[in-house]
Amino acid sequence: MNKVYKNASTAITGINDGAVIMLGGFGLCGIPENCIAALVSSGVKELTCISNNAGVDNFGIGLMLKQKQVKKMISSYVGENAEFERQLLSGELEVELIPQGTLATRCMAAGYGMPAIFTPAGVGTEVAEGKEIRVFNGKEYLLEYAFDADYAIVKAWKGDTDGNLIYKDTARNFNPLMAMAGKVTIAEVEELVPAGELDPNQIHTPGIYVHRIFKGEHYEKRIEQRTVKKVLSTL
Amino acid sequence: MNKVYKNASTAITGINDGAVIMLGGFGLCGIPENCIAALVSSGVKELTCISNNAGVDNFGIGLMLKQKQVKKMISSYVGENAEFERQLLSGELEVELIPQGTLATRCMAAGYGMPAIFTPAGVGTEVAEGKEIRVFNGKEYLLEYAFDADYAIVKAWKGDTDGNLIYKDTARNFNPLMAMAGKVTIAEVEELVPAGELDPNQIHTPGIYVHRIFKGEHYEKRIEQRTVKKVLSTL
Amino acid sequence: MLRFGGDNGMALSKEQIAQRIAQELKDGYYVNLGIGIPTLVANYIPAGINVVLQSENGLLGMGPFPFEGKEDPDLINAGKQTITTVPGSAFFDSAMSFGMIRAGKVDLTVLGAMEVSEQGDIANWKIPGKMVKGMGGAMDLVASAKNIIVAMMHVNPKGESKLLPQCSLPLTGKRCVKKIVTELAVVEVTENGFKLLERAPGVTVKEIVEKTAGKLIVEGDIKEMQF
Amino acid sequence: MLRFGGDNGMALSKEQIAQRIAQELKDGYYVNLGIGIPTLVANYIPAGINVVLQSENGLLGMGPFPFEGKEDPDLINAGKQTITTVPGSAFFDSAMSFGMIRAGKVDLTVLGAMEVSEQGDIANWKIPGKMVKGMGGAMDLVASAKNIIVAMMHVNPKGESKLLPQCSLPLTGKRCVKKIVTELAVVEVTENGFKLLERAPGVTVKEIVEKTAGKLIVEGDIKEMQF
Repeated sequence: MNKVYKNASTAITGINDGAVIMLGGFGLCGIPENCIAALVSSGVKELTCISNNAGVDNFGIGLMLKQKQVKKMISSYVGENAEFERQLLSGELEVELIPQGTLATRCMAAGYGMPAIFTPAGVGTEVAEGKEIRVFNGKEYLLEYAFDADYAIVKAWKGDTDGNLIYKDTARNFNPLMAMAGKVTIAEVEELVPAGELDPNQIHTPGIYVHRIFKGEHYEKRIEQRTVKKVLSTL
Repeated sequence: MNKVYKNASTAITGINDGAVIMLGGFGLCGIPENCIAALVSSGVKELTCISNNAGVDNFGIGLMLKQKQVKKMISSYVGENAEFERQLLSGELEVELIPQGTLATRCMAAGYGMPAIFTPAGVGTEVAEGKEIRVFNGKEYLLEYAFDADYAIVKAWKGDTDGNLIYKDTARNFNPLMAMAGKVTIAEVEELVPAGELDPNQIHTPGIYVHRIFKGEHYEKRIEQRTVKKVLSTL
Repeated sequence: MLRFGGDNGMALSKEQIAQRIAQELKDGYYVNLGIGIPTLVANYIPAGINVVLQSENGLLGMGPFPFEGKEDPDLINAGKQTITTVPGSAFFDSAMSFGMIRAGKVDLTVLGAMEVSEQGDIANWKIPGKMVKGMGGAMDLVASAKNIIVAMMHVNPKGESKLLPQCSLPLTGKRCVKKIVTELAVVEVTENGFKLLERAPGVTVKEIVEKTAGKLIVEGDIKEMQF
Repeated sequence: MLRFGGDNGMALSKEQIAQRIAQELKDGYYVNLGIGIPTLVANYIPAGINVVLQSENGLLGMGPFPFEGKEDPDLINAGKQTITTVPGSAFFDSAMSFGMIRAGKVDLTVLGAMEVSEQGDIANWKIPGKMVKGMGGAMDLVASAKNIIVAMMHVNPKGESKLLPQCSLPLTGKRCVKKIVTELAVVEVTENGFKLLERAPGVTVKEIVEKTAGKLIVEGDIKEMQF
């Protein structure tokens, strides 16, 4: 069975209006740039996007927001995006804010076949409203459900033709979790090698979780907060 | 803060009679041989051991059983051990059998600060007796609790002085999960290198989970079921 | 390649049971094979079909046994046998291994059984009065797998049917078995009980009916298995 | 190294708040530093003390900002700033990152706040009527951390105390803050309310009492902070 796709536009086949999709990345770090561009080109709309952030005005998921392709964002932090704010305040866009660890763990739960998890994050806050609270060892936890996503779109550093993935540095972030969580998982990689060339001990996402893979192109890898030693001498 | 210990006998300091300890390994693969030998020498007793298996008669946890150091085994499979069977039938030894995936996930839950998890394993069987059952999406799950272990003892392939660990092949098994789950985690490694020599992208167990580390010696790595192509031609 | 043999005259050999189960494989399947007859399935993967074997102790891409002298104690399968890997393999910990099993990522699970009920319940881990060695990963597998095929003998050494109205032994899992392949027959588990799909070459429907204690639906002409 | 300054005359500068918090570090601590003043704590780690910085986007062993031209877009902190690593670092996914936070493996968490109540409740993510950007990892951190120190100004720009009987803003977490370091004081959160531990050099107890809206316990002689 061939998992290798030619490019992003063929790999996103089947993502239709109204789909629930996960997108890996933290800020603009480790985002699936090629698939986002292909989704923008495809014109698909009414999407529910599960992603830690919503990109910036002219990059990342921000590009999809500009085209009004997103109906709902499920994120932990959505700042740094004027168009996002405009759509939100005008009621065009729905947002569900979720603590970052809860977001990550709800992805993992889906990939691990666990229907729900317990976390203390949000206890005593508005995040807990309407949620089941349970006490273990004297501490309160919220019951949070595994995500149910049609597609997961992730970006890895290296991948092989069997779908095994390796991430680089903090570009790993949510990618391995979402890779496990999609009914269909699409991976774009900087380097695509034949099966057998990656060290089996170094695989972060085993190929069983990955249904489609392609070699991405022209990675821009925009930096959101460029900080260098010249700016602040010690840290 | 120094995490590096000289050898197994110093690294197991503080494991006293009645302790609850986790021991990594699957069968005899990836077991902490040095620490087991040190525990045998120490004469500590009344231990509760959480380990997928109980070793064989003359190796692994079997060595501790022979010295009657174990009060209770919590395992998924305890065959291949005549002394084990004798102690069990005579009532000297208590055994709690747990499905293998439940065992693994209860370790992970401890390391991930999740007080309990849901799993379908054991629903409708005697494993479910007395346990809370909950239905999600029409399927029944058991509520299973995170383990609470005083010490976790694991074996890794490579480690560094900050406690970062890398495992080899299927010797990984329960080791990374137990490494996360111990209040005190002791790691023995085949190769111990200065911090900075391991690739940070390849670390399986980040050092934050590891409190003590030492270079193990004289690994025997006994094979339980030696199977070679001469025996069976195709598989 | 039709081979007759085995203990029951015209019935299938263990190898043939494995060979018949191998016909259920589809290209791209991720498969978990239990100890015993299920392990033999790997020997009969049809040409043109690529499957990836999962070993629940933490490996995708299990290969054949190693050549003598090439055994690696760090590389074993769930039966604790020394093995090898194929290109594209990946190692992971036991939580991820059972995570992918629970999440239904494994397409087919083949395992042995002592008893199967007409509801699809399975018993294969415990015999009251005998030393209990444990369930290992069997309860996780049967509770989670999308498609479970049982490979077993139709009757036990005492001649008693292993396909029962209700299991008499402690259960490993409930309502999970989809299909059973024995030395005599291929049987599907349906909502209305066992259903006979195929019979071993030369084995009569009458013999299968006699050796099946649970309700067995026999509809129309029952074809012989093809090899 | 005693430096006076900051907006409030004798009060501490932001750097001095960070410097005072750095005195709470112990050798071997794993520490998560939030955005703003907390980030500055890394500049004042006492000699002989080794701490490992955790960044919740998936890194243990965060180092200084890179030299110009050495920025790597794949290597950022939770504030999305380009960073470096120190020897002994490790990368991991966001689930493991918050897993270790929930499991209490992070010894100290330092973060900013808009309000803290005398019960240790904290509000730092949402202002009704303003665009809500989200809680990021703050709710996970405050719900799980063993030891949370808040770094903030004692009063807000309108001159209102940020140490309150009850938070007026939506909470980030309940009963979690252990200590507060402001430009005026070090305050502990006790079962009986805020307790004044230290005052900034030259700042009077009277000023601190006036600027603390919540119950403030003042017992005996309140020492000046030492730098």
